[in-house]
Amino acid sequence: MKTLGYYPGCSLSGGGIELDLSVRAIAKVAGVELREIEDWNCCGASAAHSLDHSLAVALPFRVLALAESQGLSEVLAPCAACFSRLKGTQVRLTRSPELGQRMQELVERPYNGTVRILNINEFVASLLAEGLAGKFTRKLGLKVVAYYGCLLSRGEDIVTSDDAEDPQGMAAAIRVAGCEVLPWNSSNECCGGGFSMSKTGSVLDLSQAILDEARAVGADLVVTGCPMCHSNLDMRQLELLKRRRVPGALPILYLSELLGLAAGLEPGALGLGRHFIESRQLVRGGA
Amino acid sequence: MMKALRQEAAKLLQEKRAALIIGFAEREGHPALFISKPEDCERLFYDVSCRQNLAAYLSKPEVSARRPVAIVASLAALRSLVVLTAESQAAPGQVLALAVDKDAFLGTFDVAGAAELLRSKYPDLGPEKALLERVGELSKKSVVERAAFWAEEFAKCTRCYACRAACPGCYCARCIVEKNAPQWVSTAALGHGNYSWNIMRAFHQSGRCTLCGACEAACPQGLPLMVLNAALDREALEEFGARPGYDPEGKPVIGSWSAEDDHSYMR
Amino acid sequence: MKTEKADVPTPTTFEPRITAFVCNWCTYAGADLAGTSRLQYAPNLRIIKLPCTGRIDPLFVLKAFENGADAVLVSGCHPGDCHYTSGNYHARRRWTLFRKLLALTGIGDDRLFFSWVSAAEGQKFADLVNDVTAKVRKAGPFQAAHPGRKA
Amino acid sequence: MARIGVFICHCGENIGRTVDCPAVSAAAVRMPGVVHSVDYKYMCSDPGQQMIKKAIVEMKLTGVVVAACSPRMHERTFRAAAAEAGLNPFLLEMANLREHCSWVHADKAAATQKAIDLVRVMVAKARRDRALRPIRVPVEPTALVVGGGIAGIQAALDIAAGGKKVVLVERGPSIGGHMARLSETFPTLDCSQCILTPRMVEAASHPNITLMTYSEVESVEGFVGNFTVTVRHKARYVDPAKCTGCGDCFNKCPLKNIPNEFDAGLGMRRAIYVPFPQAVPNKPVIDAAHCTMLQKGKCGLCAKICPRGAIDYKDQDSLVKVKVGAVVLATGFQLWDHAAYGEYGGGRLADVIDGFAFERLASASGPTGGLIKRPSDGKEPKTIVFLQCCGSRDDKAGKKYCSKICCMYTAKHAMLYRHKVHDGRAVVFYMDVRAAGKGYEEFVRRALSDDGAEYVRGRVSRITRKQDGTLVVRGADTLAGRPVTIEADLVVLADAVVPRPGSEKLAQIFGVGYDQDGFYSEAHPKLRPVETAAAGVFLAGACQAPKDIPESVAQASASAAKVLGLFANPELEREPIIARVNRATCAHCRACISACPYGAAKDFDVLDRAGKVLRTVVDVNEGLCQGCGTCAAVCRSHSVDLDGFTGEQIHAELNALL
Repeated sequence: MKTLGYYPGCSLSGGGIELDLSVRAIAKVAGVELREIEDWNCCGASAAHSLDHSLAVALPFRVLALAESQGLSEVLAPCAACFSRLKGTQVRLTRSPELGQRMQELVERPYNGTVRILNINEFVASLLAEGLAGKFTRKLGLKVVAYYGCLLSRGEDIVTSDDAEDPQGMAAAIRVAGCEVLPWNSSNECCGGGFSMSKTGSVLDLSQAILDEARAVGADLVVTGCPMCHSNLDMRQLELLKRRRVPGALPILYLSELLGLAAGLEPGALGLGRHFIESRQLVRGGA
Repeated sequence: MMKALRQEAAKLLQEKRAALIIGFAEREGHPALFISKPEDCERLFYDVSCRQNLAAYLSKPEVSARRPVAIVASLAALRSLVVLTAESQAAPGQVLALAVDKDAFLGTFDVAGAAELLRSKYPDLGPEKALLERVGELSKKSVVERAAFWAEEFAKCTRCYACRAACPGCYCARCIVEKNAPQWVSTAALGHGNYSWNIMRAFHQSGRCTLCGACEAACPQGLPLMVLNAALDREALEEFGARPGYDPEGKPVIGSWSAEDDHSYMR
Repeated sequence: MKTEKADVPTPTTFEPRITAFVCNWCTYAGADLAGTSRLQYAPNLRIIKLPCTGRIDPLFVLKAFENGADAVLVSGCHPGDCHYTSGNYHARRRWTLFRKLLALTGIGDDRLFFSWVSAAEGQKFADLVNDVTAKVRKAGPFQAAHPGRKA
Repeated sequence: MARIGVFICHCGENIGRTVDCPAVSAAAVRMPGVVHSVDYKYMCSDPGQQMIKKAIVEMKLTGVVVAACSPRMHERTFRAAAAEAGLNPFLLEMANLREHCSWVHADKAAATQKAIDLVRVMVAKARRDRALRPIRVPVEPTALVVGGGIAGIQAALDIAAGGKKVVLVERGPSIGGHMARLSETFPTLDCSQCILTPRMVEAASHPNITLMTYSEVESVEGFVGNFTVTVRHKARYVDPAKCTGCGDCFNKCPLKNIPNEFDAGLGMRRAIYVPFPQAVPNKPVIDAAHCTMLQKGKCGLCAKICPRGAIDYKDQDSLVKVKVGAVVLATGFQLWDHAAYGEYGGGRLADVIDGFAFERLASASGPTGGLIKRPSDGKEPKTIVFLQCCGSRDDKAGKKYCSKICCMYTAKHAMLYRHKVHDGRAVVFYMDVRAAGKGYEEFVRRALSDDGAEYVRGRVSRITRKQDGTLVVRGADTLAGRPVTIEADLVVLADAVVPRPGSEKLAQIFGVGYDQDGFYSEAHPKLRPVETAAAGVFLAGACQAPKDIPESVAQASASAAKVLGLFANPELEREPIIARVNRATCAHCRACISACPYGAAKDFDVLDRAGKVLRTVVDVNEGLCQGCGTCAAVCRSHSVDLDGFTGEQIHAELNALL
């Protein structure tokens, strides 16, 4: 049985708990063990790097050092922001050996840079390679737009498995899940990200544009991998509905949820009942 | 075994398939024996203590004048025969091998037959384990320690060139060490000349050496020459897939190339 | 100039002597380009120009060490770029074996350097010379006791 | 006894500033064999050369070392001077005190010491120089031109006009190249085909030119003056000798929907086709990959229709050897594939096209008859965005270099569009406008002022397609400092100019260098711009670097002049740097024969007077040997030596560094 290190981060125990539930569920279906890093700490997103550069690197450095000392050669960070912080730290360390020295002194732990960090798309791809598709039982037949946002498509040397300008990392998995991937223009447009609280108006504008485009191409739902994107498209959609800026509700699912559905799991077990926009009707008998 | 060897040799002479047989004598040190009469074949001897590589005689003018010639050939000497053929030093059809392996007589082979025998029955001849261990031990030492080791070893060299004389690969009409305009290798039996000589002797055999051990056996000072030969043999095998002495039409390792050759050490 | 404290040994700075065998078409021209670009590099290298790296006999390298070089650099055209189409490929094969032999007998890769420098790589040449010089400076003088050294 | 003269050049201050030239001179005169040493401001000047010549005569010098710039700069100059003074030119050596010393070192003491060492090395070499006689080889006065675009055609015509034979090899079924695809040409807007087709016809009918279309160079042997080139004639399946070019076959071929490469895929062709109506030769070929007869053995319609029985489905590739003395490479360019830019649709948006596609839309003989219609729905675009530097000047996803021609053809495109669609809007995004050429700046100005092209300085960040097919072009106007969004019907990307696929392989076949982008390297960027490092191989056109038509034609004519210069003498002089075998010591191990890249080392039988073979050794063919010296280095007994770089000389040079 393959074992992966698991870094849930704060989001997956809070607002993004559906991501945690569904990731664990599909890992189980694929027969992959997720071993949570013991004593993990905050990755520093989204605030640390705007306050203190040392802290912004030290926090992920400690996580990676723990993973290494616990014998985890691969670590899954399902939250796109966590992934970006962890992998970004890894990239910085390879670019500057002195930085590693400094961090080691600061954190009082060694880290030799041996941990490979996976984002949700890379994780799903590895599950497919392990034969996950063979375990799919439910025909979904949905029209899907894949929404990557920024953290799953961009970052020099961070997202190495995909094209920053034309990301495709979810497409294969969605197709294997029996869904059609619709071409659209907003796959890596900005959702407003961390301005959800401070500039809600801008976030509403940006999220609306994405939802409009998804609807225009005829999508049944939007699939994403990022808790921040999810919250902006899902939670803020309520506001858009209330102000009648969008004509109807459009479900927003995590990629792992979609695959969980394809694997025949119960929507509730995957966390579908916890979204602001109802999505359980996507599968027959789900609602 | 000895009986079969002697009978076969006598037959070759009787049938005029060979005008000269080169084998080993029984007496102390097992020197080479040159036989042209069938009745003398009774004097032929072979066991594993016969360390000379008789292929070395093939390029000597005294021998090539008396072709066709047959040699008593160990597996390494068979490989040498193939190498010499590839390097146009043994006229095909003029040289036969009375092949022996430890205590078995394998029969008479021409070059093509010898190559076929090697390829089918002995496809991966290489340095013995003990020899590779010697290479391995030396490789583990630091560069400075290795320099010191060889400084001590090469210091013993008296430049008698017995190693050269024993080697079938050393058939140059004029050895580089005897070229004096310019004199690249100092002939004085001193440090740097000894270093250059021993390094170049080994290097000139790279990709050609059949690991017969005749050079080391011939060295009166007991220099560990086979350590150098074995290290180069393994390197040529790993890097270029080179197995000298299996293909009578093979290209020389030094003197051919492949676009895929490693150059990770080049910047 | 005489110093008053003559009894205190002054640390003599070690200036490495590096002999370079380069081909005429690529590395020599690359060194020319470093010159026309006015790139500054360490003055420790002496070039012996040959038509091609294929011309370099390992004896040349041994002689350079024998004559007091602290390091030897061999440099020619990149694979595929040889003016003579394959001289550098022949050279590459030769060096693969020869460097192994030298390493085994006490001349390691802190003394013997190989590179491809094209006619367009003036910067690479300058960087290379600086880097090799720094490495040899760090490695120190090639030990006089080495068997390959003229006593 | 050697009598060496050493001449140290200050090169103005270039050497003198960092090297103490008088000190070098003083050191040189004490070197073994040196009888004369002098330093001077400019050795290459006339008085400098006179100084050398005078010393050679008066001091009875047997060798000369000029310590100055790189031998690549002035070795010929000084050797010629030595020859004029009666000294064999190969007895003169140069020490490189400028490029290898004064220009790269600042410390005067260290630089001077190095300069002395460099002089000592060259003195040691010069003492062992031997007089060499140039090797004379006959020249085959026929040229090979590879590539039948405008550069190749021009080179072939010029060489033919000079009275020499030319073999013109073209990969495609017709000559004409990219120029035949263009609508009108900048900066005069004259019709491209009108000026090109007469040249094509002339090339085909010229008695000195042999045309080989649908052919590729397979391999090359030999050397300058004496190349043997193997050309692969690809199977045409149509016998050109029988074919009259009537066109019945390609009018009847049932396969109508094969995208025509000539029309950038916008028009269709048949499986048997001529790429365009003015093709030369105007004889069809069968595209074997599409032809049903060749793929499945069914159909055969063209053979039935052909009145001359010219169709031969059993035709096969054939190899032809041609003997030539010189080669002109004119393999041209193609456009970079913008599919690498995901932000511009990753190549999936039908209405985002490249410059050639627009040329075909604008061409009167193109698939739309010269009407501007967008590929997706045939609608006439009312707004076109032109985007310059697409893939150029981008070292991340594209190419580092400027593609040079795009500024001009984009201005031309904008003008052509506005001439055809008067109410249309032409918006050009640019980084800079590089219009350095005769009449070029004026041309761009005309596009702006007379034809109303809107120029926006900035990059486009994203091109997306709305559901109704409109393209949304988002970018930045960096002069106004604000983002811009333009809704367009068609986007034309000025894709980077890149070499043709296979150009690197061809370069390796001919021994020509190429840069990291695959463009062929000239022998000297300024002084030998049409020659290559391979003697007798010249360059013309965009295979060397992005070029427009007048530049390509100029270079083609220049290479033709070089070829005719080479052919002016029946014999060629070559540097006598060749290998020699000492037959007395050669053991005939044949390692050198295996190693020689030119097949110059061969078996040689030493015969007695009766003609009986005494021994077999190795001999080197002077004509084939190029002087790399690989044979000398693989010879274990040093029975092979290389003139000009003898073992004795290298030994002496190394001892000079002791």
